[in-house]
Amino acid sequence: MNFLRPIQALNASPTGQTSLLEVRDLHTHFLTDGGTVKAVNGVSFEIERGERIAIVGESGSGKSAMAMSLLRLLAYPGKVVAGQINLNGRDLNRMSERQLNHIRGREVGTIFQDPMSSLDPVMKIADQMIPPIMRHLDMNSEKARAEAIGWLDRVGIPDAGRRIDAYPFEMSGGMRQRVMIAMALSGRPKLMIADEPTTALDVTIQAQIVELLKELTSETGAGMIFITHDLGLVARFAHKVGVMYAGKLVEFGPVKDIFARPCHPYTQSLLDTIPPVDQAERRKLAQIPGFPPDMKLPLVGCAFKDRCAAAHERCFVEAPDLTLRGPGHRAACWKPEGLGEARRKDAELVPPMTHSEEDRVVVEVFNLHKHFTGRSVLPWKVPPTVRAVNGISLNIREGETLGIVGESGCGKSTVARLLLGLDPATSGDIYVDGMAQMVFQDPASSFNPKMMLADIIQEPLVVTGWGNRMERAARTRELLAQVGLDESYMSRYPNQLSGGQRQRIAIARALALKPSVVVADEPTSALDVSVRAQIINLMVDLKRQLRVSFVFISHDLLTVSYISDKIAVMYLGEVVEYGAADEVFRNPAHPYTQALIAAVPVPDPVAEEARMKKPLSGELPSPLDLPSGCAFASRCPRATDHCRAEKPLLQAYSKSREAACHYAN
Amino acid sequence: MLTYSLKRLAQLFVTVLGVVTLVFFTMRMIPGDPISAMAGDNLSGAALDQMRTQMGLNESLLMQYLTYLGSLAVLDFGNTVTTKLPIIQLILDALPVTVSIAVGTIILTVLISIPLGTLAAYMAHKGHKTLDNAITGVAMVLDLMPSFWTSLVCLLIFSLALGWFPASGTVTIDDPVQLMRRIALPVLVLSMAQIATMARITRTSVLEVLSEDYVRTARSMGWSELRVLFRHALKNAALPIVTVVGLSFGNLLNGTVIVEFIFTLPGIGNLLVGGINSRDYQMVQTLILFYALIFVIINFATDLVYRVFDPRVQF
Amino acid sequence: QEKALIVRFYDDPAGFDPANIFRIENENIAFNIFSGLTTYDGVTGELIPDLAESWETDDNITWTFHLRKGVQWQQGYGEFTAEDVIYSFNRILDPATASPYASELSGIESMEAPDPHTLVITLSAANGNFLHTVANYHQGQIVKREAIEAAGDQVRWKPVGTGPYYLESIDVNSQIVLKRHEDYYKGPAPIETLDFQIIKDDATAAIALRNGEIDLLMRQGREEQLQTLEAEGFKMNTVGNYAVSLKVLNLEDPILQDVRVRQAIAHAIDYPSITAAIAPSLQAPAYSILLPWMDVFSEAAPRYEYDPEKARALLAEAGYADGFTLKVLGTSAQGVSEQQQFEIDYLSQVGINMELELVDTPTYNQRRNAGDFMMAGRLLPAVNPDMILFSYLHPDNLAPGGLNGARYDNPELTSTLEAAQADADPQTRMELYAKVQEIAMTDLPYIPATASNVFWPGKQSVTGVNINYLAQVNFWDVDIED
Amino acid sequence: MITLPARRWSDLGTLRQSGLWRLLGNSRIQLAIAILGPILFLTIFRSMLPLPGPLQTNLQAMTQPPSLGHLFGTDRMGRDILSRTLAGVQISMFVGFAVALLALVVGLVMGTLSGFFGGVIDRIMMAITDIFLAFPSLLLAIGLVSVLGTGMIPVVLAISLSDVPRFIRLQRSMVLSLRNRAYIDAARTVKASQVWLMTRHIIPNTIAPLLVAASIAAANAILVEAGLSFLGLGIMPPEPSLGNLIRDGQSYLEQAWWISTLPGVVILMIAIGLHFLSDGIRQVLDPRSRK
Ligand SMILES: Nc1ncnc2c1ncn2[C@@H]1O[C@H](COP(=O)(O)OP(=O)(O)OP(=O)(O)O)[C@@H](O)[C@H]1O
Ligand SMILES: Nc1ncnc2c1ncn2[C@@H]1O[C@H](COP(=O)(O)OP(=O)(O)OP(=O)(O)O)[C@@H](O)[C@H]1O
Ligand SMILES: [Mg+2]
Ligand SMILES: [Mg+2]
Repeated sequence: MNFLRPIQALNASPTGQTSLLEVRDLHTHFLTDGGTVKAVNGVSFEIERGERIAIVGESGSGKSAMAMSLLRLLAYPGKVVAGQINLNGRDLNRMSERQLNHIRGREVGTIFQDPMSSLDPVMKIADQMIPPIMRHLDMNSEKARAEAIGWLDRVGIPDAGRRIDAYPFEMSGGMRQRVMIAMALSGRPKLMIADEPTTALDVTIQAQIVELLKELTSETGAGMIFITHDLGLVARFAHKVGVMYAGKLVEFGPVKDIFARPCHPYTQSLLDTIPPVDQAERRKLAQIPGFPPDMKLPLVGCAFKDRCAAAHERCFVEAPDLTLRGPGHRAACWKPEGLGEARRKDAELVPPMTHSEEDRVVVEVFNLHKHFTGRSVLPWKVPPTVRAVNGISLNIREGETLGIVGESGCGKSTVARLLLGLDPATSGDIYVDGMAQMVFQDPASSFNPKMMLADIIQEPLVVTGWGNRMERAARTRELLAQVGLDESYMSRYPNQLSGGQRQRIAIARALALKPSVVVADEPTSALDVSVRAQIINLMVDLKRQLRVSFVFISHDLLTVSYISDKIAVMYLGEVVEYGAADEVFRNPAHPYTQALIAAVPVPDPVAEEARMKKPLSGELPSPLDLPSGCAFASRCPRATDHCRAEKPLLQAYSKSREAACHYAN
Repeated sequence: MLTYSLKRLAQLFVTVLGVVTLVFFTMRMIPGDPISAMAGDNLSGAALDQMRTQMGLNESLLMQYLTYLGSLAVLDFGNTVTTKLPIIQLILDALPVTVSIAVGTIILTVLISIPLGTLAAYMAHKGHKTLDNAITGVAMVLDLMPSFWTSLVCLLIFSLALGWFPASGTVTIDDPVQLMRRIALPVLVLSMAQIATMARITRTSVLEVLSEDYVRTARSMGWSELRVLFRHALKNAALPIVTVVGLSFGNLLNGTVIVEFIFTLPGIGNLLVGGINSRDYQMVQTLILFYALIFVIINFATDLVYRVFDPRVQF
Repeated sequence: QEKALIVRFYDDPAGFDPANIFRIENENIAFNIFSGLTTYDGVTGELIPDLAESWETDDNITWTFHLRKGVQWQQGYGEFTAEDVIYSFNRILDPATASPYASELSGIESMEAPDPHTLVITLSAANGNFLHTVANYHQGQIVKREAIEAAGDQVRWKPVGTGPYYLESIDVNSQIVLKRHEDYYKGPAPIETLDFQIIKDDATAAIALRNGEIDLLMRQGREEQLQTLEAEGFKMNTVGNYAVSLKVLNLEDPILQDVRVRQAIAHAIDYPSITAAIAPSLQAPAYSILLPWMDVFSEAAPRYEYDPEKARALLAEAGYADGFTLKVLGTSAQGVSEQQQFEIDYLSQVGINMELELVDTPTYNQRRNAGDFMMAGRLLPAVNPDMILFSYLHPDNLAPGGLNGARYDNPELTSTLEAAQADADPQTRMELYAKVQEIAMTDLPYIPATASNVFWPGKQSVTGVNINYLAQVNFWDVDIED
Repeated sequence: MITLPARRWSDLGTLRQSGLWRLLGNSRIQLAIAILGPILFLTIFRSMLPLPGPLQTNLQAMTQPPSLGHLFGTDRMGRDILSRTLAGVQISMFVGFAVALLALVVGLVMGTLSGFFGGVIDRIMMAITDIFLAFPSLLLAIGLVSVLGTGMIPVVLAISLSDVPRFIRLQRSMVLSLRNRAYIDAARTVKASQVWLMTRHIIPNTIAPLLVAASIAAANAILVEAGLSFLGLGIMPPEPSLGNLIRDGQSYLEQAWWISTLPGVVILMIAIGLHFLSDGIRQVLDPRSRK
């Protein structure tokens, strides 16, 4: 079998034509006080010119470490200890810092994850962009400035000639990421390295950025390494995929091949953790049990063995190498099929919950407003007012899950806080039958780090004087069991838990007082894909078992539509579409919903290719001065003067749906 | 900007009034008054009492306070008790000396501690702990020596043994060379105590900045370490440093008291100690008023500088 | 080549108006600017003529002074006359001047100037020590009416006198410059300029001297610095026994009322050993309320040598065999001084528990003046023995009005003292004074502890630094040799 | 994502993970203990050492350089400097700790109230701290010492008076940033009382940085006391504080260096020890240093 040749032989291709970048057996270590973290542990791959490679993998699997190793941008105590990094035939790893500085920015451009912190906050864009251009392209400052403006223009910064003299803080996150891209491209690099360039952005902006990157790299013919954990993005964007696990590439190959025929059990599980699109019945999401190995400890055998359903004796003694599984498709697993039959084994069907009109309404919200008014020292100045929530009405029945989606800043969290009574409403009514409890986005800050988990879970009980010590302890054990944690966790502290475990504890705490509704504000956004699936499964189970109602807030439309019975789409403090989840997702009525859904990448390269990509242009207007007409008019492809003049009200669109658009029908 | 200034002005007013009131009543709570302080061994009680009545120290406290506020309102700061000289004149004469010590100290401190702190931070960032520890260690030892002790040691070394600087001699701002020679040692002594703090702050803030994403961005654009350190890191780290410089300027006015005494410098610390010892109410009140004003103004200036350095802060 | 002398001045100047002058360092400046009718010889300490060439009195009541002719005021204020003396004394006596020294001159009944160079002063009572009162010190310093009036409320900074130096400029924070008075009646002083530099810290001052930055230290109060300076060959100009530091015992205290207790205390403490241990240069033991160099000093007065046995016996006699607690008022400025520690040690050996009450200096002054203490201390620098005896022992001066902090009132002593002051016959006078001292040292309202020595270390080239018993130097005598 | 070493220690877990254990495991804190431990030990048990009393004078052994008989030498009154230094350590440490404690407690209470409730209380508190901060601390100290007389208590009060406003500010700023944490919101959803929020959620999370500040304040107080001693306002002789020992010996620097230098070295060691302590606490509590 020709394609089972070992990879080394493959790399030394006799054609003589070298790849753009060829990484061979890269090892990167972090020499910490507690031991050596082998973050990258023998990674080899190559990129051809104009090729886009996506690297996916769990958090901590060494993606960033690998990418940063390429240009030796690792912070102390990180160190590239071995390997070759041949860029156009020259080994970057053997270059001096000074030589490397001629490569950085000129031959290889880099884009980082967080646009908010990746630009120097006290320097104008011009001062950050122009000097590198002058240096790399040997231009005088005037030409460099023109060049910089040109790039800013290219990445879609309106009024680039003026904006170049702005400070980063004067721009939104999306704009800053565009600036980053412009900066990275301005040296006309042959290779781009992008470490999660869109993770911190809204879906709509994310879609814009991805399209932009795609367009610009194919235009300049640059190769690209693109790190992400969003498989949807991979499907939309990449030519090839590398899957990393515990510092190694476990699977590498053309994107369609990998999505269609994943060979490594990890890749297979990963793909199965994603809520399926367009499936009539809901199945439980796949879960990857356990934790990745501690990369400080020596590893015997396959790194994935402990979490692999198909692991056998050989996996425990010998680590598999990458072997060819198809043209350009390699995987590192002893089993040719990976999980094979074991795959999808536990993907049991989730029986749909029955809802009826007789179900008790537990939450009713009517014409809710929340305005944040600033303070003005000068009495004659009108204080600025943010209308965060601007007249919304909702209701939730017992056992029902309401999903709220919308771009950042549209007021989702504010609604949640109002529901919980954490902030007083400016006007409007909130009626909650029983008690509302909350699960927060950031598992790290939702717990008092000084409290033991038992105390955290019990806190609501203690505060409300529920039961005696024994009863409370019993209830705590019960709750831990409900969220699938062991009793031994009771005496731990929050920092001793993983993100997923923490979120379970948060759910346990929220359930302690048997609330009628649990409000979960982005409960999974901070979690890894595999862990996210666990939490979603848990919530689905709980709502069935306990018949609690959930309010599920997220900007991840796939997840929301998977878990919710009803969806409310918010835009600038208002609900623009409201109705049954399946219906809204499959057949969005409001142009904004349509745009949101179009922006969501689906983890299926074939489907992605077929999808119409018309990313929403522009950004959210300032909530400080809302337009008088339809708030969405400024970004709506179908907006008319009528829209701009008159505000559409939320009206029945179908039996189970309402939409706020003049042209919804 | 207008709003901001108005707010600061109101704040300044409240603070200064509070300080003035506090000092007024503290001074009068302290046992002894100007007359009893003046009394040496050879003055009898009767003679002193006569003087006391003459000076009107027997009016009610409230009356004295109101009178004082009244005179403040017309910017009349009065004369000293013992020497009957206009207080404002004395302060204005002494102020340049103290201010030059303070400014000199700040300059020396900044010149030494910022490169030192930056170097330490860079070393720490690169994992070279030994040099980092050595720098912080030396700075700390300097910091922890009482200034009256180091003052004398400096005098013995630089003045007596080496003869570089005089231990005495008149000081005026009219003669800058003499001024420099006279304040060199005090500035050195005071800087010792400041350098450690400032270097530590610099180290911490530079270190923090060095692990910021934008530093990595700059490096990814091909800039050398040095340029990254000075163009990006230091500029961003400047914010906390500026704040500390401002604060320490305020504290320095305090610190000059001891060195002014030992190095016989006619600054306001000297006036303050003299004023307190002679229970010269008017003198102490006025001095404290000045201290408070300087302090508040420096805070204000620090704030302004901060805003200049950081475009993100809006007025 | 002009001669200039740089002298250390050790505190902030407080002004030089004779009517309102305080503290020795200021008095020293005034001493060189002004003159009195008499003055003190720097070497012998004797009273010698100054503006008065001679004087006569028969009864110590009427004093006739023959004034020196041709004495010129500084800064062109013309010639000195008797009218100036009358003006000066009246100014002190004028309540509007509020001079604390008014009482010194209150004995003056009348003053007349038959001619510009003769002055007749009549006292209300005989005063054998009147020449001290009119000496070049405080109230005795003669000022010029025109200069005083021109100065307005800045008299203290615009002194005009007839002395060897005049004030050229002053910066109250750092420097006082005196220039010699070219028309001084004894002829111009050898040194043109006296530049007083304020250096407060003793250690710094010593370094400045060793560095050659200054020529003469007005005072050096630290034993260890004196030793260093002496070892390095500086001239240790000094005057011994310039003032006695006394323990003031409050006689209204039920315990201290008993003379045996007071004597026991005196016997219990070994001041010679203490001074030898802690400040052999700066201090000497004192045995009397007056100092040996004073003309009226009596050797016959009782002395209290160190004798713990006797102290214990006296205490037992007084009924305090088990001792008692002696509360001592002190200033907190220096904490418990080394001397006080020794005192505590010595007293504890005879069973007296000395308890220190430390308060800050102004409070200390206030309480001490009010007589609000059991035992306190006082140091009264004076050349005039009457100044000491009257202040401490006369009932007119009882605290809080006066310095008689012991509240001592012995009619026998009072009458003897008054007689001594009034008596014109030197022989009887001396006997009366001896009796006063004997009574005082027997009753022991004040226990002499130590006498202070004053040092003005300077360069060897600076000569003529003669410190008088007021701890002052007449700079007319001072010269710089090459 | 995170492997949990604690799993193996589950029964020992609480102890292992308790603050104390982590503190003791920190190298800086071990260093601090290594420096401060012996000094404190000698100080506490100094009465058992063969040393003359700190106040015991000896006119036969005046101003002697360090020797076997007097390890730190003697002063002008023949007192043993080692003995005095140890007694001084006791007094200075007391001053240091008392100042730190006072600043800590007052700062904690006032800062918490101010930061948590905000509004008028906060504004008044901020105005007051502003005033105290604008007041030269030396004058505050001099004033207080003058009112209350010299001695331990006035010195402690005088020094802490300028530390307290700083602590209030520090605590307030931390409370402000904690006030909006999600776990506070979580407690508020079950109507937890204000007292509960402050005592269970806010204070436990601010105490650590305050402790760091307190150990710096303690070291600083020892030095400020020395400065006050120099001006005659600190702990009064013959009671030895490290400050007045240095002051006393300072003028003999040329003749008898040991009188001030050796106590000075001890101050330095204490201050360095406290510095390591604060650094250690900081390190242990820094979330970034945690596993
Ligand atoms: N500065 C550091 N010191 C010690 N270990 C580090 C450091 N930075 C990263 N590591 C370790 O190196 C490993 C790889 O980290 P890396 O940041 O490359 O992961 P990643 O795949 O990019 O994860 P994420 O998706 O969270 O960005 C992890 O185990 C991490 O704990
Ligand atoms: N306390 C507040 N004071 C002033 N404005 C606020 C406050 N809280 C929220 N806002 C504003 O209200 C608007 C809605 O904020 P909210 O946090 O509800 O958005 P969100 O939809 O949850 O966004 P995200 O997806 O980023 O969490 C935003 O413009 C925000 O700036
Ligand atoms: Mg990463
Ligand atoms: Mg939100």
